[in-house]
Amino acid sequence: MSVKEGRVHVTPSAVDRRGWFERILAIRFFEEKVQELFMDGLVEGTTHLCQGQEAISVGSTAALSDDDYMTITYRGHGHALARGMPPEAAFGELMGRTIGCCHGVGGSMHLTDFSRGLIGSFAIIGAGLSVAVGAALSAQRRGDGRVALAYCGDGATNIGTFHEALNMAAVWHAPVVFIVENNLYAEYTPLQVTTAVTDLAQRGVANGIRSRIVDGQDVDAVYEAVLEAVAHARGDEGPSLLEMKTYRFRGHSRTDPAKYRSAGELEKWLERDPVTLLERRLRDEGVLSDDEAHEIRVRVQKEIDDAAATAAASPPPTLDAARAFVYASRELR
Amino acid sequence: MSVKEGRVHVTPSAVDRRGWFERILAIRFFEEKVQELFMDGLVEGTTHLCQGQEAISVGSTAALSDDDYMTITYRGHGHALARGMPPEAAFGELMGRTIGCCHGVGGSMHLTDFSRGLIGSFAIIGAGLSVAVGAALSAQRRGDGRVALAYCGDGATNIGTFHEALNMAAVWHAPVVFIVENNLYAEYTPLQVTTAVTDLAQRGVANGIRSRIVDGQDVDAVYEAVLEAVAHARGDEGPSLLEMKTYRFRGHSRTDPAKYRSAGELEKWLERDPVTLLERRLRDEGVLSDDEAHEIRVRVQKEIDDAAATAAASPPPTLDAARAFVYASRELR
Amino acid sequence: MNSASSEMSYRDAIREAMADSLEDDATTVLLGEDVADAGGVFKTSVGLVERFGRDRVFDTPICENGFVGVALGLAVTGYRPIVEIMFSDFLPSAGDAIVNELPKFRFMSGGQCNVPVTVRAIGGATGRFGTQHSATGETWYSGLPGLKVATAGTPQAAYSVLRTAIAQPDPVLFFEHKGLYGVKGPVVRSAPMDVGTAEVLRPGNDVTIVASLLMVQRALRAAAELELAGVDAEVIDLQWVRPMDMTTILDSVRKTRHLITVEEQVQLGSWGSSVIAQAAMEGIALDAPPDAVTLPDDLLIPYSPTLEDAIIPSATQIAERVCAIVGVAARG
Amino acid sequence: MNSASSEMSYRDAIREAMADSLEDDATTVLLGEDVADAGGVFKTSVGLVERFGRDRVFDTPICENGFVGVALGLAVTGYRPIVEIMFSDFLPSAGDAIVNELPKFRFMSGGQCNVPVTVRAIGGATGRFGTQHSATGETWYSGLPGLKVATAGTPQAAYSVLRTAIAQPDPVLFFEHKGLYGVKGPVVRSAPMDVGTAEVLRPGNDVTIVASLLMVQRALRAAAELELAGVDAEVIDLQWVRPMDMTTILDSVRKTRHLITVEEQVQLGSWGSSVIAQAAMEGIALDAPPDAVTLPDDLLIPYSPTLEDAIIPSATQIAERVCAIVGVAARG
Ligand SMILES: Cc1ncc(C[n+]2csc(CCOP(=O)(O)OP(=O)(O)O)c2C)c(N)n1
Ligand SMILES: Cc1ncc(C[n+]2csc(CCOP(=O)(O)OP(=O)(O)O)c2C)c(N)n1
Ligand SMILES: [Mg+2]
Ligand SMILES: [Mg+2]
Repeated sequence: MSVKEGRVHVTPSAVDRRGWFERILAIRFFEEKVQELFMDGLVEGTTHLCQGQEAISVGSTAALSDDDYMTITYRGHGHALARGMPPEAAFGELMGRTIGCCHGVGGSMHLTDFSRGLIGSFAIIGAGLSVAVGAALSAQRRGDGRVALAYCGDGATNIGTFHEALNMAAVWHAPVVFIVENNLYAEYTPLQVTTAVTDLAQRGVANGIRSRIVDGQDVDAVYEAVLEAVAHARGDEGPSLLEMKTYRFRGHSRTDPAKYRSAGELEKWLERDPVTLLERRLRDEGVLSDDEAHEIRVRVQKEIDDAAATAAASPPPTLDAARAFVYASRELR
Repeated sequence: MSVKEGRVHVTPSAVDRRGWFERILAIRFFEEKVQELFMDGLVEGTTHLCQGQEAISVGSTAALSDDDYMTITYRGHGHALARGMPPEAAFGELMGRTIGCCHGVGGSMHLTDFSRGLIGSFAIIGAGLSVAVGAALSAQRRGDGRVALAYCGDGATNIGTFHEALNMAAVWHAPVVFIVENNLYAEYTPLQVTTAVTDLAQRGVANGIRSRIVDGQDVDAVYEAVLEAVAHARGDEGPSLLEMKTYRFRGHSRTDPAKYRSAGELEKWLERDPVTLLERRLRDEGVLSDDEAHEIRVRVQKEIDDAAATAAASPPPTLDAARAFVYASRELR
Repeated sequence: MNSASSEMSYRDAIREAMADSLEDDATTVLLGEDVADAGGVFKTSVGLVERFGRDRVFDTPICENGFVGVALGLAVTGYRPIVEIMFSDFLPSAGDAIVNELPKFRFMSGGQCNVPVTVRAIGGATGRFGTQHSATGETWYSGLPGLKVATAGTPQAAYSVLRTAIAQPDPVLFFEHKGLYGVKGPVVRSAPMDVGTAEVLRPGNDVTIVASLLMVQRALRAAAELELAGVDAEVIDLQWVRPMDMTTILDSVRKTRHLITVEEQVQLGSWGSSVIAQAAMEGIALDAPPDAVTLPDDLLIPYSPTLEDAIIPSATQIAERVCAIVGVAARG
Repeated sequence: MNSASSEMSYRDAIREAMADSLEDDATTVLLGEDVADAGGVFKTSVGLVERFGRDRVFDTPICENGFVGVALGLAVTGYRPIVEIMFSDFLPSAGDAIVNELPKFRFMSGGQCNVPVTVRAIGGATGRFGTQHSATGETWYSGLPGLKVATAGTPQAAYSVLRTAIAQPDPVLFFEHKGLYGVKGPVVRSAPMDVGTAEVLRPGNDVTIVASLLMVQRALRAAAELELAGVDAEVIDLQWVRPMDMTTILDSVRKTRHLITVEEQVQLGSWGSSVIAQAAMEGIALDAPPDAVTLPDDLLIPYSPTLEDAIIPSATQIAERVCAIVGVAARG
């Protein structure tokens, strides 16, 4: 194993982990704000929130280098923010404004940001996985030590292209890490109604990929697992799949009251709220004082509110601007 | 386990197994004849022969009841003949004549025969698997005890829809048996170049399906394994996957000289020629005498030659006939 | 069957067409993502699993190609499946099953089987669903002999065209428009009809407007605007893209001597182009060149609500284009 | 680059366009099923892996949607992939990648990236490959803004259009025709050109024949037959379906006052319909109604050699249809 120098992260420092706390809070507050903005008619269409799953975004992106690649899904606000997208760029996109990361033509399901290695945000189930394999092959051919991280949901492991991506990654030894966020539901339908296996890590094994199950509510566990998988990929040791057991606290999308939950299920998972878990741990360890925690909450909430206001003040894109996005060549504009 | 009465076959009799020998010979001679017909310009386009893999067709169809369903592929001559399709109907199809099982509009890749439960013959990789699941669900809903058998190649286990079919079969507990004929190559490319695992049975496991590896050169072994899997499915115990290790003695299709083989590989497999293996075993067991074997060879060869001649005498279909196949409703004819 | 008309939303008409089909024929089944307990993402199958049971109304995993294949397997062994594709943008995910299997299956077998599968695809923009969730696509698959392709622009058509589709012995791709679900209108529970019939929704003498899906409603509103400008428009709901009712359309064109088509697709490869080409090939004399109102050819459907509204043809834009060809000034 | 012309088959022109592109730009890669060691099922990439190595020319598993996705990933991170789809009938197997990802990727990202992917699809009938291996399909995807769609009807076009396609910063779907691989002709190794240009292969004054792929060769033969009947046909190889060169085509139509399109697809949704519709919408005066020679609308492509030959338009049939519109008797 020849891990590229300076690439392996060490045990995260107290500073890092306080940063994680800020980030996880920012995501939580962002998502809550989105619900408000929906009520106010400032965000239209549909949106897929990630409350309950934020530890995965925060822990996994913390394990990456700045120039690594990521592909995410329609449920991608958390990943984009965790990767460092300014909240006004995310809000702007949800509101369809020029300040948005995709200048408002993408919308909630398409938070792409090439400047941060976030090379695609996919609204079609499973589509981003093979794209991540392609990005990983780029890095492999150049030998520049980058890796690609690809996220998908549990439901996505039933669509064929998921398996296609895994098989190609394994055959070509691509430096890619697949993260399956198993939140137990695909839209309104529980995992077991549509899925033959309970542990989705099994599906990595069937494609010759080392696979692990991870506690998706625990930022530290996520970080550790992804760090290891990323080092493995960077060291030319091949791809990994990490199944993160998690839960979404809200409905699938805006219009979903989530009546399909079994009694007590949500409550049980709320006890493992990733925000609370991290905060409690940092306090227990003395990394974060009560005052600090309070100060951070207030500050982050204000940042989110300000970002939403900034985004709302941005104009919508023009048709001419949108037209220029269709083709890169001059001929067809 | 509630196996429907009269459905479980017992140890095959000597008569049955002599029948298998006739059938395996018929397939072998048929495929050899096709090569001749190609040279003579009587068969055009492309064709995918199955010499070396005949034990799978013969052993597996022997384990079925008459009203069970099958879906096969472009490499399906053996399966169709083993299922009882008259050789003139198969030859006729390859020559594009009205006597063909699909009246000559299908061709070599499409030997469908609903009268024998052969409900589809697919030229697109993997496409028949989910169709078999659908047929199995029909049987399940009617409770009529039928099962569906779906064949595919090793290369087909890399296309997404393979996994989709397996997952659906498992989730719905469909009475279906998947047979993967692992002949080590997909067209001109060896398995390990494109496939992350060596034992494809692994891919059944990842979809919650009981899976087994079977010696695909041995008719008895194939029969026994399929019989067990079919009984399981009929008894409402769910789907199975059987990976049959096998080899094709000819190139992928008409134009392929098969130069990609490693040295000695073909020779090694020819030692396990399924026709010779069965013949030798039947002789060793005293089921077949030398004279009988000779008589059968001569007779079957003549049947094949006669069938080819009969087919060649049949006219091509008319455009009007073909037009009537497009839509079932009157309106569009 | 009740032949009296009742007021119903397009959404309810879809559900009732399925319910009546499920009721009439015990081999009819409905499958798709979230169609059972959840009643469909767009609530078009609410109550059906409770009424017809889990054997007949069932949820699938997310695997469009796979479950359309399953429908095919069910169809050729005695069932009559209705498959919901949640957004028509996911039809390409079932591309092989839709293009190579359903339409070709009967043909390749030499006519040995029928393939009574109805694929319902929910399409259309105006919902701010963004670039990957807003396509209609009714002509993408219309070049496939073996397939029938239908649409509905009114609650009545939602009922009767879908009912007809389900009754076919052949595969039908049926497009709904999510922007129409809330539209209400009178619905007669008609028995299955002939395929390939367009419907004249508003007779008129000055111009023939042929439209599909949401554009039907907008064309009707345009006709109301045009009336104020003294233009008497005939509005036709295309309904069947394959087979297409050229007789009704071209008879109308012969009468009005003006033709305009309106669809939520780009012009290249559109059904409108085929209608206009057919009129030209038949040498029908027009008083002005025909026109086609479509999506812009140089844009995809943007999320931004402002932009989405700008590119989907409005009633007023349709009326203006009609005025341009009939040669009167539009009244804004 | 060598600007002298050399005699070459269509197949070799395809290979040379790829070889020269691989040579010129080290980020160009080729992937697909059996393209490396086997040199492609139709032998269009023979020798390329030996010349450019396994990092740049590599075999994929059978998973069309997956490997087109991989090409997309390579493209947006610095590579310029060429993807071979062995039969264009397998494009639907890559449906999502072709319809929803490649064309929309740059747009949805707000112009953050280029998507220089060329998908080569090998299409066409006459090879007795049967219903699932004989489609061309050049208009199936032409309704997708964001994608460019190209074809080639001659060895020269095979070289220059493919070379141009590979050089694009945008995704291009390039159609070859397996019935043309053996056709020979002079080829100049031209540098990449502009997209969206049709080519006048034979100038003429009496009728404009626009054709694509194999039909280009048949249209040229038809023109030779027509010459004997005293008809001077202008033959245009369409080449780019999106963007389409309406200027060249309609200028020709204005000159000849007769228009006929020839393609190996059915008429509904065809590019021919769009050309005819455009001529009508621009009010171009013709001396006779235009015509479209296509595949029959009520048949799929049969295996039977007799039937396949009967339905694919022949040079003689094209000449007869031309005679019918220009009003002279065909000479058989
Ligand atoms: C090909 C395709 N089919 C269906 C959908 C509609 N859809 C959007 S999200 C979703 C559920 C996905 O579930 P999962 O993968 O578990 O991710 P989660 O939403 O739970 O994060 C479905 C079916 C889609 N976007 N793409
Ligand atoms: C979707 C699709 N892609 C590619 C092909 C072309 N093709 C035909 S056979 C074949 C190889 C299949 O290999 P395998 O599944 O191992 O079956 P075998 O031919 O060995 O029996 C390929 C790639 C196809 N028919 N369908
Ligand atoms: Mg989920
Ligand atoms: Mg094989």
